Amino acid sequence: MTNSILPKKRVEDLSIIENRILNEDYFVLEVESQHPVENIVPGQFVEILVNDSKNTFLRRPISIYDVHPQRNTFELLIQIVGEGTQHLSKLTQGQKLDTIYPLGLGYTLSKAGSKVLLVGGGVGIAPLLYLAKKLHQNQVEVHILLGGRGKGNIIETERFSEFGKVYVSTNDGSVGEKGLVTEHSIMQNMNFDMIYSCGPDPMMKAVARLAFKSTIECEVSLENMMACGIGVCLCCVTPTTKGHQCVCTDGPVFNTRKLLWN
Amino acid sequence: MTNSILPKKRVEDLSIIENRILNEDYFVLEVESQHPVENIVPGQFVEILVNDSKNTFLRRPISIYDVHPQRNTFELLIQIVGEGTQHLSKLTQGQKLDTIYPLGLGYTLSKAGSKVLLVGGGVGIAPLLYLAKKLHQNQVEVHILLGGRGKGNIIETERFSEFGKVYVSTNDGSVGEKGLVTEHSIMQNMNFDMIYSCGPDPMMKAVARLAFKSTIECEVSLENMMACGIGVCLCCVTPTTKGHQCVCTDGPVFNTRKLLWN
Amino acid sequence: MNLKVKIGNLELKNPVMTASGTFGYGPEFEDFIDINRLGGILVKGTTLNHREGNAYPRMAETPSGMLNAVGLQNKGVDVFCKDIYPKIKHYDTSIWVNVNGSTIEEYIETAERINELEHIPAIELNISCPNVKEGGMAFGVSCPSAVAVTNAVRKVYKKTMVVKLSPNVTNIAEIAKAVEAVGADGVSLINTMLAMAINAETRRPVLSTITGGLSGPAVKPIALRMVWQVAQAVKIPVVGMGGIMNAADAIEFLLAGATAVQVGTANFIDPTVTLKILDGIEEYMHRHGIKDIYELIGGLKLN
Amino acid sequence: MNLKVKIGNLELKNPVMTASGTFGYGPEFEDFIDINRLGGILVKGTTLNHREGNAYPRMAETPSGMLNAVGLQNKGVDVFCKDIYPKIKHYDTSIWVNVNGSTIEEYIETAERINELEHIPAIELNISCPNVKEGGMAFGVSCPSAVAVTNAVRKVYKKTMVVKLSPNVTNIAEIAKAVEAVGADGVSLINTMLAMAINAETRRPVLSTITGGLSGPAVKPIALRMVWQVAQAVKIPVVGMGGIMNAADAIEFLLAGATAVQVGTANFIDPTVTLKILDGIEEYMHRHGIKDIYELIGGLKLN
Ligand SMILES: Cc1cc2nc3c(=O)[nH]c(=O)nc-3n(C[C@H](O)[C@H](O)[C@H](O)COP(=O)(O)OP(=O)(O)OC[C@H]3O[C@@H](n4cnc5c(N)ncnc54)[C@H](O)[C@@H]3O)c2cc1C
Ligand SMILES: Cc1cc2nc3c(=O)[nH]c(=O)nc-3n(C[C@H](O)[C@H](O)[C@H](O)COP(=O)(O)OP(=O)(O)OC[C@H]3O[C@@H](n4cnc5c(N)ncnc54)[C@H](O)[C@@H]3O)c2cc1C
Ligand SMILES: Cc1cc2nc3c(=O)[nH]c(=O)nc-3n(C[C@H](O)[C@H](O)[C@H](O)COP(=O)(O)O)c2cc1C
Ligand SMILES: Cc1cc2nc3c(=O)[nH]c(=O)nc-3n(C[C@H](O)[C@H](O)[C@H](O)COP(=O)(O)O)c2cc1C
Ligand code: FES
Ligand code: FES
Repeated sequence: MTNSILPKKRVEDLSIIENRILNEDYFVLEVESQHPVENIVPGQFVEILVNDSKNTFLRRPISIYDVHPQRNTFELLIQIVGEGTQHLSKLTQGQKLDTIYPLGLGYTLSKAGSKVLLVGGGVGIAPLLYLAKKLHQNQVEVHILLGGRGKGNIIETERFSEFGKVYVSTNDGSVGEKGLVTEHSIMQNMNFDMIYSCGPDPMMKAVARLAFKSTIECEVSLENMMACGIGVCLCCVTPTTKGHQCVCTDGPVFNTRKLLWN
Repeated sequence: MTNSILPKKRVEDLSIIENRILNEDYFVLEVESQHPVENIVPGQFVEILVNDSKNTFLRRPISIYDVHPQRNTFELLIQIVGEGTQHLSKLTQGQKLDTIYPLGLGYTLSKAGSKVLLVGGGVGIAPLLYLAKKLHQNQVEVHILLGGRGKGNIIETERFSEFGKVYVSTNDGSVGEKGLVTEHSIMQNMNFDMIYSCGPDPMMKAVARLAFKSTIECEVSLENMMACGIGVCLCCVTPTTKGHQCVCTDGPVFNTRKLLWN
Repeated sequence: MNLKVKIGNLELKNPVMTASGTFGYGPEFEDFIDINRLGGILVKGTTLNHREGNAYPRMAETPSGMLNAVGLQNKGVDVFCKDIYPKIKHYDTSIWVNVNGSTIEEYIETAERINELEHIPAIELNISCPNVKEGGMAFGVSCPSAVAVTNAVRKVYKKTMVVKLSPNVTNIAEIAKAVEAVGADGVSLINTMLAMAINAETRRPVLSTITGGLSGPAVKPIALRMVWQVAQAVKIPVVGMGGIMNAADAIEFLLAGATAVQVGTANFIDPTVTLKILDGIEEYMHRHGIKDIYELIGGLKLN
Repeated sequence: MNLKVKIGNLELKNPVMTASGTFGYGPEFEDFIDINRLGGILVKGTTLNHREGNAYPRMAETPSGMLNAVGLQNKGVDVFCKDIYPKIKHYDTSIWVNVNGSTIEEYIETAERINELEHIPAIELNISCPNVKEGGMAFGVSCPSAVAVTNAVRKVYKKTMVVKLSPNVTNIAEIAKAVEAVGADGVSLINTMLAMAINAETRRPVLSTITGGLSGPAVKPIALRMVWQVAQAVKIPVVGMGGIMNAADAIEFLLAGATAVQVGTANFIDPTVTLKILDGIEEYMHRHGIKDIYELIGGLKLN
């Protein structure tokens, strides 16, 4: 969504600095770049080639989780769901990650002094950490609601709490409030200037509905099946008020007003 | 060639006990089986599935290099020539090797008291070590001629010398006699009861011609492109006096009288 | 849980069969699996007379697949009846012979001999082999010739007759309908796709025959489309194959409309794969609460 | 070392082009490569009117390949001429437009507009898109309809015209000869193969359109065979494509008889791949002492 000049895209063999295993489902890869990473915008993503894996032909899109300009690295938070992510989970320090980055348009950063809510579901929290960090740096008051099925899906809350107040909700109530994110008490009093969200489609749609009712701007990051990630295959489209747009280059972040969600 | 009752074929995830790197081109994998290996016949081979490799779809045939019934392991001597063997070279102790074995008909073991010559070229020495061991156990007088392009291709001579007298020849003369194996001095006085060979086709053909001239029986192990290794795809055929025969099940060892060579 | 399927008058104990030319005659797999658990086996392509097949090299590995140019090497139908049949007739599974010919007369004569074998309940009429100079695929790429062979063999072959179709055509459904009209009890598809491999370094074709037949997972999406098209077009059962490597693949073919599936190239990668596929289908049915395999057959959901 | 090749009246600086629908309009790759080094680029399939394309999902990953069902999404030829052409006309490479239509009239009108663009020296007449309901592949699977479109467009389009053929046919060489006879300056092949993917768990087709087009290395052996067959059959240049991932693949197509090659799906895996292929061809020629690319074109050695 952002209109700032975006950093140049490149294909690079990034060095893996660390593979931090969070639990059996999630891990965080920190990778080092040979080029400046500070201009990466929250909400942008990378496309990773999974080497040494028989059944992954296309690259895998993964959000940029956090950026560390001082050591010129960035992090990726990944959930193991299939052969590609399974292979990535086994990578170790010193190995290379064949990556195209940074891709897509990121979130619009709110102005200093505003108060915003970030709503993440499952691994959809990934693009929100760097967003929270940037907003916090910009003097924005950040509230973060992290949702998941159960305890095992609520991860990295300490990282988020560096940049704002963290709320948790789980479907089974094993941690935080019980229920859907939209049922969380923080959602009952919608005095935010902006809502940012990323997670499963039904969750984002419910959040967008609530935001719409309260006439709050809402930006969501979509996940679509991508072949190229650079806007040329036209596979990753989503219907918008301007017709089919590519999630990889016109998004992944969209203002929900633009999406044909009721 | 042997008519003894062959061990049952099986698919098994063998455990890698050791990956011994000989030099940049060759390595030896020692693998442990859950089943008795002592009935494996010299000249038999295995078919290996190369996991985690994008461009190897079919299994790779590899000869059985040596067998250790005491610790129920066997060894494979492998030359790195392409993606499959490259991947295998990176395996380490404790990893698994998805293997179909033992396959094919092996060499005919000569009678005690006879005098035989084994001629191996390049990685073709692989099936000859276990053959030399078995012959030596059978009180056969074993002479072994190992040939290669240069010093780097002459490997494992000490292993062979446990079971017989070793001679070496290289094309560039960097070690042993200079020239082709058929030009080696031992080949000038052909007083053997049997010749066994494995190596590049032109080498085996030259050896077979010399053997034929001296009316010595000669068995060679052929290498053909294989899809199945178990005699069902009919891809690996070689023309014989009995028509097309499968290298994987009618061989890989053939008496050269049966082959339509010269 | 019902796994039984019917093709013509024939009942298979389950829909998992082996594909011709990839399973030998069966005994080659006795070390690996209990053959009697299979729904059926297709023996190697058989011709009237002994055939030496094509010259070596006959094989090339390709991305997620392989080319072959075997060219129907076999000892001829008489040797099959005399030497091979006695060794396999006791199998408690459905043994089909894949029948081939260079001329219609050869097809007829071969089918007549097979008709006499008590424990062979069906033939697969192969009008789609891309690796022989005469006959083979030539019969399978036009309706008139496909009809001619099918019609002629139908007159002499009294048991279940399935016609194996070529994927190297513009409209496979049309050919399926044509052979259905002249008495095929079923159609099986796909045979291999005509293809080619070149060695850039030597600047030569990899196969002695220049072109060969492509099989394996690479062709699966094409095979699945063809099975879907044919299943829409005909009333007789469809036997689906092409790149099936696991239970999920097999279920995809069933959903597209196949009554049974054949597993080919996968046998080379894992000689136990057929039973893993059978177990996987059962596990899937269990997990999804499916009582009868016929709930899966043609069960693709469209909105 | 000569890398220049001729197609019609047109000279390409080298035989490495990009395939339509996989390279956008060019600017998308400016971050990654120097576009001016390419032999040519094919812009996205263009139609007379704006097209929204098919509904999402439009893509499925398959073994060594992918399915797409984009359905010629584009803004129409007028937007191309007005908004896109000015941004790319300065490229120092040969820019071809891939022309599509639902009717012959639409093909004609689109080609007429493109004919007026000074810096577009050629069109690729796409009679082989499998992903549109009307027109598209329907034109490319029979000789009469292929001839009708080619003939009609030939009358209005004066520059180099290459016809893009469908692989979903029984005899591709026949169709190539037919379009050659009515004035095509070249043929390009293959477009994607009609195929299908099913999600066994949901029991639904993966694509919104049920079937889609298969591309990538999976189809390479089929594409290579077709290029070989067509190159034997016609005198006009053949542009080869289908699964080219590296220089060795490209050289195989040249040896089979292609005068130029197009790189498609590989651009998704590695946006710099086209220049790696170009460098690889040069390195190969150097290593083999080949002075002129024409020594490779059709240079397959048969005994
Ligand atoms: C812009 C974008 C950003 C993403 N960011 C992250 C992230 O930060 N962390 C993370 O863990 N995941 C992220 N994803 C999802 C991630 O791309 C998929 O989980 C991954 O590609 C699955 O690969 P695989 O080989 O493990 O699974 P596969 O075996 O390919 O698929 C397993 C399951 O995941 C589904 N799937 C596959 N690819 C996608 C896709 N592109 N989008 C949605 N579902 C898919 C399949 O339908 C299947 O059900 C993102 C996706 C997009 C489009
Ligand atoms: C019965 C038998 C026993 C063998 N024993 C051994 C052994 O003990 N040690 C060993 O190192 N190698 C052995 N080989 C050869 C070995 O199978 C090949 O080197 C291996 O398959 C190459 O795999 P790759 O993926 O590394 O190379 P690829 O990338 O597949 O091929 C690289 C090169 O090797 C050639 N090649 C590939 N497969 C074969 C094959 N089956 N036969 C001949 N050439 C081939 C290719 O044409 C190509 O030029 C044996 C082959 C056979 C048939
Ligand atoms: C080595 C080989 C030999 C084959 N021989 C025959 C044959 O004799 N008769 C026949 O109808 N099909 C033959 N086929 C085709 C297979 O039966 C099957 O149709 C094809 O391989 C597609 O299935 P798959 O991808 O599972 O292998 C052969 C295939 C291979 C790979
Ligand atoms: C996503 C996608 C979109 C495509 N769009 C077009 C198109 O608009 N016009 C066309 O002629 N071919 C189109 N094609 C086909 C390619 O140009 C090419 O013919 C085919 O993909 C085979 O080459 P490849 O295997 O290198 O991709 C498209 C292919 C893909 C994968
Ligand atoms: S993934 Fe190719 S256009 Fe978005
Ligand atoms: S490799 Fe299949 S028969 Fe020998």
